[in-house]
Amino acid sequence: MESIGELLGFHHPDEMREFFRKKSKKMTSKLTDLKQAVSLVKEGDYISIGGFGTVRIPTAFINELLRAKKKNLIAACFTSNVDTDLLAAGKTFNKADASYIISFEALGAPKVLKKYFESGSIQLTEWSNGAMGWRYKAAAMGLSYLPVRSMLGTDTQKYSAAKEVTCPFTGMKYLAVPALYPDVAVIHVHAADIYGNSYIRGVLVADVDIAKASKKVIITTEKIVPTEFFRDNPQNTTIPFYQVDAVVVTPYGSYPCNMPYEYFMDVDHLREFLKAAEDEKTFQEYLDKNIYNCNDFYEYLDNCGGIRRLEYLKDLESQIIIEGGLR
Amino acid sequence: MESIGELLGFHHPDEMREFFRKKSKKMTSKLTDLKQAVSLVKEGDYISIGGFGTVRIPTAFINELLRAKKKNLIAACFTSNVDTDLLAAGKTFNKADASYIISFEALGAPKVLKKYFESGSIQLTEWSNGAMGWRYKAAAMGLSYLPVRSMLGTDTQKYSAAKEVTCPFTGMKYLAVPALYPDVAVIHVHAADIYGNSYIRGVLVADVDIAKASKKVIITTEKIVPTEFFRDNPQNTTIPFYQVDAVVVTPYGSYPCNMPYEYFMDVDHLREFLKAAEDEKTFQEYLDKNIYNCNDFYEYLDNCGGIRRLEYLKDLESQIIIEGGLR
Amino acid sequence: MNTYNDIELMICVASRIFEDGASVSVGTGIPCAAVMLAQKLYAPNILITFEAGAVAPVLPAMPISVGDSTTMHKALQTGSTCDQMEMIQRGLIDYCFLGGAQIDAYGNINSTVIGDYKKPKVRFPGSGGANDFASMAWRIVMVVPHSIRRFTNKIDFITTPGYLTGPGAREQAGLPPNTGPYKIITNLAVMGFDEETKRMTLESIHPGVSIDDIKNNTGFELIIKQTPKQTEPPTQEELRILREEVDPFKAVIERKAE
Amino acid sequence: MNTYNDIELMICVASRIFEDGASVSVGTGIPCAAVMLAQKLYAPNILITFEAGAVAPVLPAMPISVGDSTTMHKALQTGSTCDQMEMIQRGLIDYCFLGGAQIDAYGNINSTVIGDYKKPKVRFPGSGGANDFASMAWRIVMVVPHSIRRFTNKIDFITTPGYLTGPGAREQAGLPPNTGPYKIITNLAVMGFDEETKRMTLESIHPGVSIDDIKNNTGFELIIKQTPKQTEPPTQEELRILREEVDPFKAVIERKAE
Repeated sequence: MESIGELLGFHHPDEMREFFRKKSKKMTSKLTDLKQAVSLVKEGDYISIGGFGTVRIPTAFINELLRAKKKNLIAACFTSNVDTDLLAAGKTFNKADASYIISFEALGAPKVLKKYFESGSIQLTEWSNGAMGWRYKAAAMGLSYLPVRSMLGTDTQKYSAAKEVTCPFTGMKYLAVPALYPDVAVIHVHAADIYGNSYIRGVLVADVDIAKASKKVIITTEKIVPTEFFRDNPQNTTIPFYQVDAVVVTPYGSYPCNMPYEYFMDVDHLREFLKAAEDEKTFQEYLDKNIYNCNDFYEYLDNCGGIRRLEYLKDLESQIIIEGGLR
Repeated sequence: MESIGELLGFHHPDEMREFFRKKSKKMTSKLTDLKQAVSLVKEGDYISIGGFGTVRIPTAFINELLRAKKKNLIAACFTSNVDTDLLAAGKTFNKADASYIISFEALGAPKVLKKYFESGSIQLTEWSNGAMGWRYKAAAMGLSYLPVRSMLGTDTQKYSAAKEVTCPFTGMKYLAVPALYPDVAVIHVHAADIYGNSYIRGVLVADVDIAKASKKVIITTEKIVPTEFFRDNPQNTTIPFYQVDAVVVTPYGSYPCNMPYEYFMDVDHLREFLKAAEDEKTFQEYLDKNIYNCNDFYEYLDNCGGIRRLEYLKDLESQIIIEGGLR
Repeated sequence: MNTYNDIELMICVASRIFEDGASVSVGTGIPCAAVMLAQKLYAPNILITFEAGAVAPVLPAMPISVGDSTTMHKALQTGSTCDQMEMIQRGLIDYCFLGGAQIDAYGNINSTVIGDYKKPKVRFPGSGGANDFASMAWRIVMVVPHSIRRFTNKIDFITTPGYLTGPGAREQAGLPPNTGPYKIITNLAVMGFDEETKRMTLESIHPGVSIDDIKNNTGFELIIKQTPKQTEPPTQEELRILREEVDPFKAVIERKAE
Repeated sequence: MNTYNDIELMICVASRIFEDGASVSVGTGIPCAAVMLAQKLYAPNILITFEAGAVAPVLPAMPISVGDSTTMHKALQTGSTCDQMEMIQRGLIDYCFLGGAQIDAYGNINSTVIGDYKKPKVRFPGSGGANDFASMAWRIVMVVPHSIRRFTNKIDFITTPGYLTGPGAREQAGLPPNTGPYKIITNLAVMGFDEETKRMTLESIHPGVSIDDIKNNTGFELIIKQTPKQTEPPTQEELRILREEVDPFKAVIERKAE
């Protein structure tokens, strides 16, 4: 089967080798603020967001990106709910690799954005979650493709940009998924040092590979820790400093999403988002109130109930992950 | 370039899928002793040993394997020093994949074993360390091969069993390294529970992939810990229970090698091994004294200075990894 | 006699298909409830995995996302999506659980678009992990409400492979052998697949449902080899554990089956 | 005038080639001593990696194995061999450091066998990580004693690629462009490679060594474009730090150069 989707985010490994050769491996401070970090995203860039669905999404960064009115990006819509939907709400991208879009999983789907995707104004290339994970992994390994056994025989294959290959040892047919080398990745983490060494607790999704694959890596972090946190236990280093370009401290930076071991998602607020997204007008009001008319992320947090609400979500998280049940 | 080495340890992924489908995923106790664990190794089996060089080698297991007079195995000689050399000393294998053999790195090489490898009585297929690591990784991913950019254009390629392939996206030439699915793997770990959940601290070498790739996995462990050690912090699970067939408690089970964070290698004893290996007679005496005439591993440890020596090696390890220098 | 709604019925029936020691890739909602119920009643050693990376958690509550903190509670691993997909590719996962907007007689699933791909009438989320699961897990189980709109002769987009065009088609496409759709559980019946033709067959009818009800809600010809069995209705114990222990907050069982 | 032995000379000269911020894959022995010396004197931001998995350690002593505990002291990562090899494959490693039993004019290295492969006169360890390093790192540095036995016109086995058969050969074999042998440091001289022919060239001669000494110890024709420079001898500071801080137990610097 020939695929007809546009190949996005692909580079020749030799071109990427030259890029990574020049990228500094010095351990220098990368501390900056959200505005500066957002300015690293350029017109036409392929952008990848870490996390999964409603979990560990760098919301603070994405809100700032919307305020900066970034346009014409190419997005990876991979296992994505809140990140994709916010990026779509800001009409920041017009092409995307899509493996999962629009829906907030068990909570429902924002109708306005569903309509936006149905309008044909975003050009999509289809993939499965596994294929997207493997595309990052191919890049992380320094390869141009990986052979996999998924997507074969389906329209998902047809509307992708994958190609069939044959195993030289067995004659088996494989699908070759092309490497995905994003221009910029944004990953929210539990802790980082000023050099970019970063710690993620809980599921990793594709973030280790995304950080290896991307030209620029922006880390938003719940807190800054000393480098000794990593040197005393190297297993804490989920992402090493030499891959990182910017470190931004964003406490509660994934709200209203779930930051595992820190705070649970704000289900009520996500439902408010979904309800607002039932029509264009209320959705625009939601966006104005929570993003465009806010000077920064703290204003949004205050809108949503401030410290009282955040402490409630922290308590909820304790109940789930420590006590193992809701009180 | 066509390669002329024999392809060892390869299976069709579909055959392995059927095998892994039938392997039990129940959380049942796998606790056993060295004799029982050694009996899992069958005539003609392809055997892989975890660790690296003189580091985290499951010596207690290998010594027992020698006492059991196992023969006609196929061995993975990958980044291997003490493990390969002990297996060779027992003449346990007659075919091997070789990426690094004989030498104890900075300490020298056992002459008798060098002669044994020069005699032509072991049939080798050549690889690089990277290629062997990727062969395990291919199997761990459920694939029959991985494309890589190493070994190309050399006699290492010629005497391997790799094949050249072309990237369907770029036209680049790659070397396809075939999956390596061992019949049995033996990995020494810092801690395990009775179900086989295992924790390795420090460098992982290829052990995570070896455990995924192998039909049977034997874990030897410094100690048993409760399952809560893993459930309270899933990042401690280096190897999960459903890959493991046997768990054997072998305190100091890597002596005279280095168990990171526990005890340093016994350089004097390794030098004694090298000195004994200068001729056949003294080497046979060394093997008789330390392996064949020992009833178990504790007798070997006693030969080497017992608890006093082990405490010295633990202190040495503290100096290196905690104090960061020798007193 | 017990009373129960369609969702409860589907969950209870689905919970019975797992042998003890089976491994399963789970999504949120009905699949998760069914697996939790199975673990408590029929398959205490069931190995639960989530595509965001969690393996073998002790689930304290129904997850909202397959990556949320509930999936990590007392888990034995919290790895990556590729780790999970490769576990499936290696052949370690017995069952996966899927939904979908359209299903055809070969068990092919559409969760991408209704209408033309480039300018669709309705856009759905797309594959997510479904295509991977259905390509590489041994057995595909679907749990979906039964309607003529959903059970259709020609689906608009094959997001996720069933038996594709019939016998041998999966193997020819390059998918691993001996895999494919296994059971479809709806609010009306349990369906399986015919060995020879790979088309959907009726296996058992839920209490109070007639064959005509099923035919009227199925847009293709369903193979009916003999008088189908009647589905064993939810037992009192299943319902009690489902309501009290699996979903005490009624997050799933009081949702409407769309 | 400072006195020093051949090993100290090679280490001091090798330590000078790294720019600050360079990344390097290191083996045990001389390479490690050179990199430790460089870090203390010339390149404080050098990024040190080991193929067993350790990245950026604060080395407390000379490692005996590239996987031993010294390589993990205050390291920032302790991962896998594939992690390290893929870091090199992605193009992140500037320098690798190799030895070898035989080297030819194109910098190809033999560390596998002398004589016939099937029944060799001498068997060496084989590639280890050397082939991977030399295939994919940007620059290959070799530090080896100089002898006519080692610097030979035709090596018995190409374990590890130099420029293979000359210009364009690496690219034709499929190796990444702009990679290859960079410097060879011996107890007699520093050699480089000619841009055009990819053959070994003489760059500088160590103090007290004549061109004839070098010719007599080299089994192929070395390109000598002009009167070669004299190597700057080890400085007092280099020797002091090497002896007192890098290798205080004389693990490397009092070994004989074989």
